[in-house]
Amino acid sequence: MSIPTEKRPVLEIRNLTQNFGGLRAVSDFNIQLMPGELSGLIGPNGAGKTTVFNLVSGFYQPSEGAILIDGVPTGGLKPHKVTALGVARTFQNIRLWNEMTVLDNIRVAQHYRLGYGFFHSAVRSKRYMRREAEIAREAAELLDIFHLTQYADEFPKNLPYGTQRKLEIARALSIHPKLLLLDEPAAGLNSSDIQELIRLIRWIHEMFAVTIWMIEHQMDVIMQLCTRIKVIDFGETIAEGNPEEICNHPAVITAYLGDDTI
Amino acid sequence: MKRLLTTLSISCIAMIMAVQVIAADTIKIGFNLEMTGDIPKVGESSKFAAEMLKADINGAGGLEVGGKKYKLEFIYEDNEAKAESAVTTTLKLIEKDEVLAMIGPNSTKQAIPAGQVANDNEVVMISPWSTNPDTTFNRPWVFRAAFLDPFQGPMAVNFAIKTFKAKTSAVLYDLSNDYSKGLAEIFKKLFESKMGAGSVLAFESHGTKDQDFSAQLTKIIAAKPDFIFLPDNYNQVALIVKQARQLGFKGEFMGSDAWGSSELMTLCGKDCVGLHFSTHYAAAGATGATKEFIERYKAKYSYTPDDVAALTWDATGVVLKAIQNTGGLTGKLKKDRKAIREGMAAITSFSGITGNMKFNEQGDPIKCGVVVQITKNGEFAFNESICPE
Amino acid sequence: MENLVQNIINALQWGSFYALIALGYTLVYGVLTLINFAHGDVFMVGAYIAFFSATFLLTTLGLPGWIALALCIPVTMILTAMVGVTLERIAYRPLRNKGAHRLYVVITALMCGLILEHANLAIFGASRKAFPQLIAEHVYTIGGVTFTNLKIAVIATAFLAFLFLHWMVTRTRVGMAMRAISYDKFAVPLLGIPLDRIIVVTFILGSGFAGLAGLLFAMSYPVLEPYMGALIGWKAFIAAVVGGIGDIRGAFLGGFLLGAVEIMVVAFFPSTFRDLIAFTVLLLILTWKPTGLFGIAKTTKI
Amino acid sequence: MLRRYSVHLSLATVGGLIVYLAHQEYISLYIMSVLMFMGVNIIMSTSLNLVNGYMGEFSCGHGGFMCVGAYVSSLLGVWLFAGDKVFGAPLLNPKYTLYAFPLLILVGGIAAALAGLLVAIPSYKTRGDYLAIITLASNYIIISVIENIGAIGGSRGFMGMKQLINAMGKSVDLPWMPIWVFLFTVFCIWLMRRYISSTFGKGVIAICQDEVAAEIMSVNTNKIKTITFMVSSGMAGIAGGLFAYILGYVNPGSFNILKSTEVLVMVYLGGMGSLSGSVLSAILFTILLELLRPLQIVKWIVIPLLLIILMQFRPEGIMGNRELGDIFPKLKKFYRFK
Repeated sequence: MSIPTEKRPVLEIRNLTQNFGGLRAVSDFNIQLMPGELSGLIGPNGAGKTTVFNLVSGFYQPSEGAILIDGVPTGGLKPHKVTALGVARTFQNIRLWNEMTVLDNIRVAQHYRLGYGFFHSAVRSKRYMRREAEIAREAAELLDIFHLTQYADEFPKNLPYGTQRKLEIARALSIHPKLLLLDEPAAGLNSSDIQELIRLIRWIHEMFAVTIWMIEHQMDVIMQLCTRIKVIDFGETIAEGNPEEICNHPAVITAYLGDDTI
Repeated sequence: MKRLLTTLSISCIAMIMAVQVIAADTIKIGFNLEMTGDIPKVGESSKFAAEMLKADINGAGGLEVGGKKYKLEFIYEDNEAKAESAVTTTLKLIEKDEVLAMIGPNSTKQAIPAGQVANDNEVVMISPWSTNPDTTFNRPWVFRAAFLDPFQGPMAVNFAIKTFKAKTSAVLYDLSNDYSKGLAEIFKKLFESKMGAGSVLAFESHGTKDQDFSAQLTKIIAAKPDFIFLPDNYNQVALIVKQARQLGFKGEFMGSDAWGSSELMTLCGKDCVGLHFSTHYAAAGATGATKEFIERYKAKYSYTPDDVAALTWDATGVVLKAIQNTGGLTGKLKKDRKAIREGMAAITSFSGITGNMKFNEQGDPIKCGVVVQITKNGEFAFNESICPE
Repeated sequence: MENLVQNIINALQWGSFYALIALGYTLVYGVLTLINFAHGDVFMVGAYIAFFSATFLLTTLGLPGWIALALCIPVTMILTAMVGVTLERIAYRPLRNKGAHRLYVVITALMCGLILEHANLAIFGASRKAFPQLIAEHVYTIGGVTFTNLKIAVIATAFLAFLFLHWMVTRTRVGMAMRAISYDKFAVPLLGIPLDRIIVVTFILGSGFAGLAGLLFAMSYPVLEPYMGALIGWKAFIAAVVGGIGDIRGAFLGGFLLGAVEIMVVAFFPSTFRDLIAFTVLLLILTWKPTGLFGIAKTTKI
Repeated sequence: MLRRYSVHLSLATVGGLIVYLAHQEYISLYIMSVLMFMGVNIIMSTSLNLVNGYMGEFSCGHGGFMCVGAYVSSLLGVWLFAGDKVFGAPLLNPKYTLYAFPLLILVGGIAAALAGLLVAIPSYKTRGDYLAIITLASNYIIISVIENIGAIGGSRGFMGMKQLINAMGKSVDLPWMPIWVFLFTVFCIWLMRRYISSTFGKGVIAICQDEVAAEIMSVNTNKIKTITFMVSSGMAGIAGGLFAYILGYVNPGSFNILKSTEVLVMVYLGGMGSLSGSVLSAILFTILLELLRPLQIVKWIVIPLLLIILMQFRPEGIMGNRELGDIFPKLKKFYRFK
C-alpha cells in the first residue's frame, strides 16, 4: 500500500511564467490542486488558459517556474512522460484519431503502460498476448461504462459531436489519470448536450475519484461544477475563490465586460 | 472491383505464360540494349547498325551455314539501362526467344550481371562497348568487341607525351561512369610513372548528368596543365570543352573512344576542332569496308555512325562468323550454342570495320587502336595507329 | 582570390538556373501544396521549344540572331506555359476535384514528367540537339577572372524574374489572391476569388519561367536531350524546399545556395565528394531549420 | 483448426509448389527471375508503405537503404565465404554458406536499419516535404559514399556473390535464391503485419492522424518514429541484399532516385496504408513492366498513362487504405487482420 497522499497536492504550480518571443503568455502563475478537487480556470479569450494546460501537459517547457505532479517535477519531460505521471487531457477542438476505430482510440492511449516493445509485438510473446488481452478487456469495459460499446468499430469522424466529446473524455480517462485537464469540454455543444456533459463530469469525478481541472467559457458549467475557480487575464491571475466570490469580483467583471466606467 | 482484380490477375498470368512460336530456318540473335534510361543513344545506334547488317544479309538471301541459307531474325529488347532489367531481358532472350547468341548490353552496369546469366546458361554473349575487365573475366561464354582500358590508357599517355610534348596534365572524369573512372585512374597512374609523381596537376570528377563543370574547370585551369585528359561521353565533352574555352583555357584536350560520335561535332562545333582522341577507327579517310559502312549508315540514318554502331556491327559480324564456323546447325539449341562458343574461339582473325581482331582466352579482342584529330570539317582524321605489343 | 571570384561567378550562373526552376516549384506549391514533379520536364520541354523556334527563325526565316532571340523569348514562354496549363487541366485538376490525397496528385505529376520525357524520346529520337548560337559570345577577362556576356545575362535575368514575381505576388491583385489561397483554400472561393483561374495563372507563371530558364539553359549549355530536366528538376525542388517552399524569396535564395554549395565544394574539396558534402550540408540545414530558410514554422494550435 | 492455419498452409503450398516447379524446371529461369524481382519489389513497396502510408511521411529515398543492405550483405558474404581480389581467401568454409545466408541478409537489413537513423533522427523535428528532402539527401549521400570507396569498386560495382549461390547449391541441390526470396518476402510482410496490428504499432497510425494527440496520449512519438523508420529501411536493406544476390553484382547506380520513385509509384498505386494493396501493386507493376517490354520506348509512355488513368478512376489507389479482408469479407474467416 502506498503512503496516503491526502496532504500532497496532485498538481502544484509555482511561479509559472511563459514567454513567447517578447510576449508574456503566462506570468507568475501559482496553484495547488488537492486530490479530489474539481477546479476551474476561466478568463477572456487569449488570456493564456490553454497555454497553462499546455505547460502542465508538457507540450511547452516553462520559461520560469516549476510544475509538480504528485510531488514530481515535470521540468524537461516530454509530454508522453508527463502523461505517464498521471495527467490526461482533452482538447478545445476534439483531437481523436479519426480513421482508427473507437476501440483502437482507447487502446493506443495505453502506450504508457504497454510493457512490451517492437520485439514482443513481432514474436507475439506470452507477455504480448497477455498485455494485449488485458488492454482489449479494459478498453471494452471502459467503452461499456461510457455506453459507447455500440460504436466500438466505428470511426470517430462518423459519430455525433457530443459522442465524440464523450469519447475523448473516455480516452483521457483510460489512462487512469490522477489529474484530468478538460479544455473547454462544452464548446460546440447544444444546451441539452451541455446538461448531459455536466452530469457526465460530475459522475466521472465521483466514479473515478479523479482531480479535475477545467477551462470553460460556459459560465453555468463552471458554476455548477467547480468548487474553486481561478481567473486569469493577459497571463496574470486576477481572482481566485469559490463561484460566488468570482461572480461578484470587480476585477473579473472588468476583465469580461471591459472597463466601461464613464 | 472484385471482378476487375480477378480478371486482371488471371489475364496477366495467362499472358506471361504464353507459349512462344518457333520458326524454322531462321537464326535468332538477341540484342539486349539500352534504349531508354540514361543512354538511349547507345541503344539506338546499336539497333540501327544491327538493322543495317540484317537487311544486308537477308537481302542476300540469308546467312549460309554449312551449305544451308538461314534468314536472320534479330530480337531487340530494351533493358532500360537497369541492371535487374538486363538480367530478366537476358533470360527472356535465352529462354523465351531461344536466341542462339546475344549481343549487348553495352554499358558495364548492365553487361556484368547479364554476362553472368549468359555464362551460367551457356549462351554466347558479346558486349560491343563494355570496357570493364570483370565483364568477361573468367566467363568463357562472354566476349567483347571494344578494347580494354589498360590498352587505351597507355595510348593516350604515350601520344600526349610525344605529340603535345606535355610534362603535366589534368584529368576530368565522370565519377559514376565506371568506364570513365577506370580510364582516368589508369591514365593517372601511367602518366605519373612516366613524368614523375604529381605531374597530374588536377584529378577532378563530375556526375553523370551534370551540365555545369565550371567549378572543376576553374580548378583545373588554375593548375595550368599542359593538356586535359577527358575520358568522357561526347555529349559531356561538348559542354566541357565549350565551358573551358569560356573560362579562358586555350590548351589541348585529349579524349578517348567515347568521343567517337558524329554528334560530337554538331554539339561542340568549332571549339572542338583540332583536338585528338584515341578510338577504334578513323572515319575520315577510311577505306574499304569501313568507308562503305560509314557511307551507307550515313545515307540511311543521316548521321555518321559512332563507335557503338561500328562496334555493334563488328560484334554481330563476329557472332555470325562464329555461327558459320560451326559448319552447320542442328536445330538443337544447347548443342548449337555450344558449337557457336567453339566457333568464337576458333576465330583467328576477323577483319572488322574497327580493325582486325581476334580473341584472347578471356574473350577480349586483340586489336589496334588509332588516334584521330578533329578536322575543320568536323571529320575524324587518322593521326597515328597503335597496336598492342 | 581570383579563383574565389571566378567561382562566385560560376555559382551565380549555375544558381540562377536552380533559382528560376525553383521559382516555378514554389509558386505551384504555395497555391496548391502540390510538388509538381513534372516541372523539371516542363523545363526540358521549354528548352526544346526554344530549340525549334530558334532553328525555325534562324534557318527557315533567316533572321539575324538578336531578332530571333527577341522573338524566341516570348514564343518559348507562352508555349511552355501552355504545356504547364495543359498538364494542370487534364491531369491535376480532375484529380483534385475528386478530392484525392495530395500525394496522388504528386505521383500523377511524376507520371506526367515521365510521359514528357519519353514522348520526346519516341518522337525526336535519342540524338541530342545542338542549340544554335543566337548571339555572339564574348569572353571578358578582368584580373584573371573570366566571364561571358551570356553569363551576365543569365544572372541578370534570374534577378529580374525574381523581382517581377516578387512584385507580382506582393503588389498585384492576382498575387494577393495567390497568397490568400495558400493561407486558406476554403475561404478564398467564398470571397469571390475564382480559385481555378488563380491556379491557372500560377501554372502560367511557373511554367513560363521554366520556359525562360529552358531557353537560357539551352543557350548556356547547348546540348539538349530528353532527360536533361530530370536531375536539375529534382535539385531545384531540393533548393526550393531548403529555401522554405511556398516562399518566393526562399526559392530564389535556395537556388543560389544550392548552386553555391555545389560549386564551392568542388572548388575547395576533392570533387568526388561533391554530392556527399553538398547533401550533408543540406541535411544539416534542414535539421537545424526544420522548415527551411524562409519557411514559417507551422504552429500547431491546440 | 484447419481454418486457423489456412493462411500458413496455403503459403506453404504456394512456396513449395514454386520451389518444386523451379527445381523440376517447369518454370523457366526467365519467369523465375521476374518472380524474384517481384518479391524484392513487394518487400520494397510494403516497407515504404509503413512510412509513407501508415505514418504519413513522404520518404522518397528508399533506394538508398536498399543500397546499404545490398552492399553490406554482399561484402560480408563475399568476405566470409567466397573471397576475391579485395578480401583474399574466404574466412570460413563455403559449405556453411547455406546456414549463414539468412544471417547475411539480416545483417544487411540491420545495417540498413542503422542507416535509417539518418532520416529517423531529423524526423523528430522536421516533417512533411522538408523531411522528404532529407530522405532524398540521404539517398544521394549513401550512393556518394559508396562511389567514393574505391576498395569495394566504387562506381565499378562489386561482384562475387554468385559463388555463394553456387556453394549453397552444392550443399543441397535446390533453387536456393527463389526459396530465400519467397521466405524473406513472407517474413517481411508477416513482421510488418504483426507490428502494425499491435497496440504498440497502432501508435504509427496515431502519429499519422494526429501527432499532438498521440504524444499527449502517452505515445512516445520519437521512439515510434525511430522504430518505424528503422523497420522500414531495414526491410529495404533485406530487399537490397536479396536483389544483390539475385543479380550477383551490385552497382551504386542501381539504387538512385529512379529506383526510389519506382517504389513510390508502387506504394501510391496500391493505396496508402494498405499492406495488401502494396503487395498487389508490386505484383501488378512488375508484371506490367515485363509484359509491355516489347513496346520499348513507348512502354514508358504507356505505363505512366495507364497509371494516370487509373488514378483518375481510383484516386486513393487500388485498395485505398483497406486490406483484402475488407473487400472480400469472406476471407476474414480464414485470417484476421489484427
